[in-house]
Amino acid sequence: MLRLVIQRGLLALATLVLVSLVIFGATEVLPGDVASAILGREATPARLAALRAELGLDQPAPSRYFEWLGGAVRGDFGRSLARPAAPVGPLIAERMRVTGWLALIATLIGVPLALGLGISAGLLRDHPADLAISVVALVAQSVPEFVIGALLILAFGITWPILPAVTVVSSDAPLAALAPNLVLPAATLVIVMTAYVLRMVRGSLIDVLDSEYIHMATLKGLPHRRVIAAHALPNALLPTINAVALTVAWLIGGVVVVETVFNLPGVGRLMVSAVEDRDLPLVQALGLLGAACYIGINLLADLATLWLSPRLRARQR
Amino acid sequence: MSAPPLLAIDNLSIGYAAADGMRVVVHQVSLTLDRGERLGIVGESGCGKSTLALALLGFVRRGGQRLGGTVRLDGADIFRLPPDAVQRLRGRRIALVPQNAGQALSPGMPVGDQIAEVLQTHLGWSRQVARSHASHWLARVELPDPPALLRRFPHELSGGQQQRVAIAMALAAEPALVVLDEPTTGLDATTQQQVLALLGELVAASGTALVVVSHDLGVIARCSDRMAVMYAGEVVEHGATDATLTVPRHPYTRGLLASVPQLASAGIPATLPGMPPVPARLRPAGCAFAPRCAWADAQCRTTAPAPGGGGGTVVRCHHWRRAGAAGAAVVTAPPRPIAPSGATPHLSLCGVTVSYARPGVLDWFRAPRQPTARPAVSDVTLALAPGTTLALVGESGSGKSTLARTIAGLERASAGTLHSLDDDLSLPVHRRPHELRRRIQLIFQNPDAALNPRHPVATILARPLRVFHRLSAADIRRRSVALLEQMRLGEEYLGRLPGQLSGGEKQRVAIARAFIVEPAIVLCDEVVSALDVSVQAAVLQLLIELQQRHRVSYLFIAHDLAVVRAIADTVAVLYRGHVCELGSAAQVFTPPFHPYTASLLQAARLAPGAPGAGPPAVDTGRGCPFVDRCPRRIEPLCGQQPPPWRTTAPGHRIRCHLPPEQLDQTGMPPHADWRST
Amino acid sequence: MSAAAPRRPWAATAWHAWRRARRSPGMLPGMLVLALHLMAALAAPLIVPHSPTAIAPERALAGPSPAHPFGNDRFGRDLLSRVMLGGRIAIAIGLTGGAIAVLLGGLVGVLVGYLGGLTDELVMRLVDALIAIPGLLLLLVVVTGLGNGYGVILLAMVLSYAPGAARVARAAAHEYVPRDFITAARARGEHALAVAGLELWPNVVGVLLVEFAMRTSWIVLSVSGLSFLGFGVNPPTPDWGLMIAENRSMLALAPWGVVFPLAAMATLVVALNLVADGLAQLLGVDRTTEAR
Amino acid sequence: GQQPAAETSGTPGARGTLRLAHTLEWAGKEVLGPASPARFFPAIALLYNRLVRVDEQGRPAPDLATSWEADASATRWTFRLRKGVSFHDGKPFTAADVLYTTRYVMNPALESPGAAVLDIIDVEQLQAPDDATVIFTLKQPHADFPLLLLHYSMYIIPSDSGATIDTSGIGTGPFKLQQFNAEGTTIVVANDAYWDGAPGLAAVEMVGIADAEARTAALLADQIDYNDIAPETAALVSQNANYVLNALPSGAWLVMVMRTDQEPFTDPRVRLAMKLVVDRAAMVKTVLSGFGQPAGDHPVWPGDQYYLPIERGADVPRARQLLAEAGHADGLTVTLYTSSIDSYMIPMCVAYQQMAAAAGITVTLQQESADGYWNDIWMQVPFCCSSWGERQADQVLNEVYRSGASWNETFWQNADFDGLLDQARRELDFERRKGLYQQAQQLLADDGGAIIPFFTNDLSAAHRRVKGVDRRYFDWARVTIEA
Ligand SMILES: Nc1ncnc2c1ncn2[C@@H]1O[C@H](COP(=O)(O)OP(=O)(O)OP(=O)(O)O)[C@@H](O)[C@H]1O
Ligand SMILES: Nc1ncnc2c1ncn2[C@@H]1O[C@H](COP(=O)(O)OP(=O)(O)OP(=O)(O)O)[C@@H](O)[C@H]1O
Ligand SMILES: [Mg+2]
Ligand SMILES: [Mg+2]
Repeated sequence: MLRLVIQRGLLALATLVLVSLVIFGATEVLPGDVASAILGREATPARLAALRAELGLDQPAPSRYFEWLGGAVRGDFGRSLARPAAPVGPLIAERMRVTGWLALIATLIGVPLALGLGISAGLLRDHPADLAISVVALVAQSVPEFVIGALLILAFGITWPILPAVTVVSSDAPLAALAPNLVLPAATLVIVMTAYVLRMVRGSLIDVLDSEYIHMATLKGLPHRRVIAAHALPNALLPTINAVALTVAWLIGGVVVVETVFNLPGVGRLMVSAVEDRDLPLVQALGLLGAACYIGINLLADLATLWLSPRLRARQR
Repeated sequence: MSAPPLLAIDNLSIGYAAADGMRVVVHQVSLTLDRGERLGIVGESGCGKSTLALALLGFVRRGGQRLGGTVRLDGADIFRLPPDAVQRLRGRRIALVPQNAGQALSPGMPVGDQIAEVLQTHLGWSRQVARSHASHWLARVELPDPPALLRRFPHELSGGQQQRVAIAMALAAEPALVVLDEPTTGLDATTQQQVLALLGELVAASGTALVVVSHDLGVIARCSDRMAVMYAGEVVEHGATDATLTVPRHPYTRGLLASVPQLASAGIPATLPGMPPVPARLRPAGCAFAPRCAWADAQCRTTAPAPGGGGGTVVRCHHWRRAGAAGAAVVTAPPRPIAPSGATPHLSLCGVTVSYARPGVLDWFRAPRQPTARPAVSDVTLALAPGTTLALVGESGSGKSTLARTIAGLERASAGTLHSLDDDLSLPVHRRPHELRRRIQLIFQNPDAALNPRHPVATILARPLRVFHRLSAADIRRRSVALLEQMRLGEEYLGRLPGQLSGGEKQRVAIARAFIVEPAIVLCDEVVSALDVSVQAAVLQLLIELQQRHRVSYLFIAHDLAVVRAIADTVAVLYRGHVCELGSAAQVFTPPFHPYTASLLQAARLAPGAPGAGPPAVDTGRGCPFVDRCPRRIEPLCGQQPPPWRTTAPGHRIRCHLPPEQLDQTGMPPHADWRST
Repeated sequence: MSAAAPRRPWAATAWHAWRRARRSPGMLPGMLVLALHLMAALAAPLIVPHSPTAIAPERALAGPSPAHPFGNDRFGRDLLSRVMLGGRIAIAIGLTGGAIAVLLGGLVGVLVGYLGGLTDELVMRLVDALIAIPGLLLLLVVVTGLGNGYGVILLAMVLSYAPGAARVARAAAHEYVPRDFITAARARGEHALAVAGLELWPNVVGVLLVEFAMRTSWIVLSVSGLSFLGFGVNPPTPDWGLMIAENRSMLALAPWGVVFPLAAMATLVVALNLVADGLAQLLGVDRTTEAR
Repeated sequence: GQQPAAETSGTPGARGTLRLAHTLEWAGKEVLGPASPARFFPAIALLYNRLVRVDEQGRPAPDLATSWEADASATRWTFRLRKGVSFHDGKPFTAADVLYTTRYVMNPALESPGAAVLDIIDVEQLQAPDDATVIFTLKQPHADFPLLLLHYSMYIIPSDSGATIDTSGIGTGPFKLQQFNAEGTTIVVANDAYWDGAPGLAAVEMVGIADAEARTAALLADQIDYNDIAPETAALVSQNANYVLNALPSGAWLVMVMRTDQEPFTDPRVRLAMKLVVDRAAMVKTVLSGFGQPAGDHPVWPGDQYYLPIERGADVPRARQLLAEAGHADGLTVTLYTSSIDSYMIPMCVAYQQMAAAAGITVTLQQESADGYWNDIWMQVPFCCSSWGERQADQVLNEVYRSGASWNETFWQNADFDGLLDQARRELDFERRKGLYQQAQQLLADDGGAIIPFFTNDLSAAHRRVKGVDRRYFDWARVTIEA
């Protein structure tokens, strides 16, 4: 198992280095540049050139890559170009706090909910309750987040105002002040995420219930509850660990829309403005952070799956 | 009023839902079983054996339904009992050993717990007690080191070990009746033999009743007092095992018996024409076997026969009386091709050694494989004369396939030379001349895996023609049709996908693909192992015909000695990559035997006392490879020095430290093997 | 074989598929809705009752009426006509983007799945890297960098979804690579491209078909998300995502501006999901290992 | 979801806290320096004063200056300053601060948008004869010089505060800074020592909300009290008895810019035809939901003292005729570049596209991303959109339409027009000056390259509790909110 952990860790690291290369390359070939984005209506060629030199944009790309990577390793992601004087690291860290809480709450609610509903639906296969759960999940999966968000605002922020409609506190507000603002965004994410994971769990459980070892467990005379709890669920939930991981990774990288709708000062919104401003250090750091989260969570999920599944451990690849 | 029989099946019918309605898979089956009795159920694949076996536990697979009839266990109708009551019976009164133990064990739970939970559930024992009892049962099924094994997961066991765990699980709560569905299929002969021996002992000791389901007549012969022959969901013959095997009454039983190859005699067994019907919504008006039956007449095609017969035998046939008059089943023995002696060999191997590649840097990132230190094939020297068949026999993992793959250029020999006439076969396949690739063709064991499931037969046959002959579409079609005809398949098969063919048909298409480019050497890797006996006989016959017609040479790989006996001119016995005996078929199957050959033969005859197939011990690299399992080993000589080749007769060589006269001299039993119990 | 089975292989396959399709409950409705959407998208320019862009100040924000069953937006434009036309771009980008992503990813996945070794390792690392980069960041970078033409959106979609398809295709290919029909092809000395293309491809096509349906539905949603963030389709082009985004502010005043395009989009996505589920069941595709 | 109440320095309970949203146009990069391009707009008026303020007629009125006069040539202007005024940090306000502010704004390194406007001031000649007097000497005569001092960059900051003002926000205004967080919440509290009397609010909180829908939602959910609002959502507010909608005419305008130096707009007949297709009333109704005023293709707004009303209805036959004369009898195809940079821009283009079609003009819309728009599109392509904030007549005509002006987006060169502007600046008689400016407006409307369909309204919604925000140029010090 230790060797496995090291193996997977090294692979993840290699992927991350490749990610950094891709991100740097992609932002490099991006047309338009930060200098003109900063100067806006007031740009003149001379000022553009001066600003470019000041920002170090006139250096050759490889040397900038290594400089950047070296900094990133040390946790120094440089300074934001569009917000002069703001170091990228703390900028992201502050926003990450909000997004982190949001993702955490959404995960803590969404995953058990998805598991519960998915298991119920799978056990009640073809029963009206299963049909209802599946249809609702399918529809929830098909409605864009911004519509779900807008409906939640209309319902619980305006028509029946029990929760803040949008966030009017800063990203550095104490958690107690931040918490009520996270409810509706988290609900939006929970709806989208539950729909996805639930369908996964249901499908997986149905597959497992049809397997020979479940038949065998029944034919051994075990009570139904034990067949489900000891034989069906552990095997059915195993493949969904990855689905959950993917969803959580998506939560961290892809909450842009939800953050915009709810005016939540998280990394997603930072990402949009970073891209719009051509704020390369910020874009690169955010890309790397997102990728690291994704790779990290996947790594954990992988290891968890391997740890839980003796069969996969022996048979992986 | 006497006590009800342990098990009484009455007029049971089961069907599966299909798009167009119910397909009847078990049809009006009635059987009874008393305490301590052993019933065998035999039949071709798909005839409803497993469905019936599961029904005995009151279970029907998803999509299935009991259409009528009852199953009574101790007089109680198991299909009418409340679910709780059924669950109390299952595992306690009646237990199942499933067809595929590997898939029937929960992958995420240590096997010890899986056995223990039966005891906890049914006997209310504590986990601790149940586990120690489980350990005791693991020991009783002769698994090594039970306490360690308890904590292992199913995937960490070999197929034979899994099967034993399943048996231990079924027997643990000491049920009155155990249903075994194909308990030995998928195990190699040696392991199969051990499992059956074990079962016999356990049952004899505890007086448990058995229902054994198998397609293998040998197994049924060994494990049952009474047997039922199933065809298309019906029990067509039912009687005492001995009597039925000696004097089969139903034409189907006769056909089945005739198609089993015999170790005792060379020659191709007779074949049953046609194939079993696909379960249909409507059962045929007449006898289900009529289309394949030589005796069928108008009555057979219109009226379903009622159960008849006498003397403890029940037969569903209008003509069962004729069977008695016709005597024993006939085994036809077509003339063997005469092996030309002295011709230049088509294929000659000299000192061939094959090792699987050592792990590279990247392999560190992959899961650890089995240790690859030992060469898969060591120092093999063989020759294949034109137009003859050289058989390679040996248990699983002995390197048979590796050798075939090396000849085909898919693996590289690390030492030795391989030649086909003037061509050097040490080149990997992509560097070989076109013509050479054409001359050597492969046929594989599993016809399902050998044919691309998404290609119709026409494409499967056309591809090699395109690669090797560059023919026009019309020519390709003409050749394909011509060859299909030789395979006794019609032109209409060109459009079919493999999924629309039966196992035998698939294998014929695979054979056609090899023959369509007119090869000189055909490497047949277990080509009949996956087939039902009746189909197997037909394919063997076809191979012989093709050999005579095209004058090709076969390298024929098999682990079934009876099949080898039927087809081979020369036999090489392989153990762990080493050839240990080599000679003509007649020589190898008559004494003297190499100790390993002897053990193989014993296992094939299901005779007790064959040496165990334990996990291979550490290979010292020196000495005889068979030393750790050899009953006749000479300490310390065998473990230290490689044995010499000894010639016992012209062309017959044995590699052993024992002189030929000290080797096993026991001859073959004179008659059919399944009667040897 | 039952005598009823038609002789030609494709007909036989289609016949079997059809019979099994009827066993998957969502498949038929899904196909039906999908077909309706496709037909509407194709025929809409010919059959829309009004011009989708003609403005009529007097009907601004008018509710549904017999002449305008879906009501009007703030410019008084006919929403029925706009909804009918509004799927064309999403569907076109979804289908072409899905097809290109799945074909490209599929081919790469199958090829490296067959070749294995170092090539496989390197290509799959790159694929993993692409998957790891937040999808929206990738979209935003491409769209802001190259402007928001349809070609660029298409490119962004292919970039985001092809790597996942490659992973799925590779996993599917791995299932077939050890089989003997591949060995047979190798023994014939066939070129790697021929093995991948002729022998493996037909077997993974089923899996990729399911992927195609799924990915098309994701692309439809992604395009609407881009429109919401202002990076998507240009006004006044009718487009569901854009319409929802435009009319979202009037949700409480004129809900029809959101409800109808939303319903149209959701039915399309649901239909694609149902078809994907149905196909998966039909073709025996294991969905639990699906990579995003 | 209520905000923690800000600390107030006055009598608690009597005065309330006003919460408002700001649009985060600079995405969090806002600064408090009033002369900076990225100024934090909503806080500026709360923190600082100018020398002059606008009265309700749009004329200059005393603020930090109490009176002013020009010499006969209108080149030397003397301003008398208010006495007894202090900055938030307690430092007294003097003429030195005015000189500092002026030099600060004019410093090219700061890149203040005010520099170009105030370029008329001769910085070398700035004088402060005493602590309460400032003399501006102009490079050329300007009869309306005090209007130039209304420019938003001319909020007075303390001497030598250039390096710190971006974050300190120290001014003389009615509120002083308590907390600055552009993306989050910025809080200003009452300056009870304000020279014009203690303000009516204890504090103002400004929350950054970038998304317009989110701002409206925040207002309706009672998370903020006062906010700008989009025309199409105005009905939401007017339906709701808790809110008051304030639709106040303003001088902000949108324009479709034809480059007069590029085909096909070199021909004045084409330019006029392009203007004549616009149904301005319909534009106001659809694009602005009725909240605006039709314009006549010049940028001087109806509230301006020099405004020339030009009624210009849609005249499609005339437009067709003009096009035919110009050689475009078979119709004309043009590409109009636009962007979501201003929320009215795309709707305006959509409407224009439809109207132009009636005259055989095919307008292809090309939406460009907002960020590169001012660099890559504006003043580059022949036909694009632009938007401008309210400016008084002299400023806008000189800044945008004079030959060679750096923001001359239409590249229009008209010597007569330039002459009229120079003459007007020299003219001290109001009526004659007005006549000259109006002549210039007529010339621009008939010959220039700007299609200006409307002026927008300042559209805001406030909770019923808020008082004092229902007028143009309302005084923040007099705004109150019921507790
Ligand atoms: N769940 C099911 N749904 C529909 N048909 C089924 C199902 N299970 C089995 N069948 C069909 O019923 C028939 C009998 O199946 P069964 O497994 O009982 O055969 P068997 O005699 O045990 O064969 P084998 O030797 O291959 O195990 C076969 O034709 C099979 O295809
Ligand atoms: N690709 C491989 N890599 C490493 N070792 C292998 C590989 N294939 C086979 N082996 C090992 O080589 C030995 C011989 O295998 P081979 O497949 O030739 O045996 P076999 O006699 O054909 O067995 P079976 O009857 O099971 O087909 C076995 O120990 C096997 O584990
Ligand atoms: Mg079976
Ligand atoms: Mg083999």
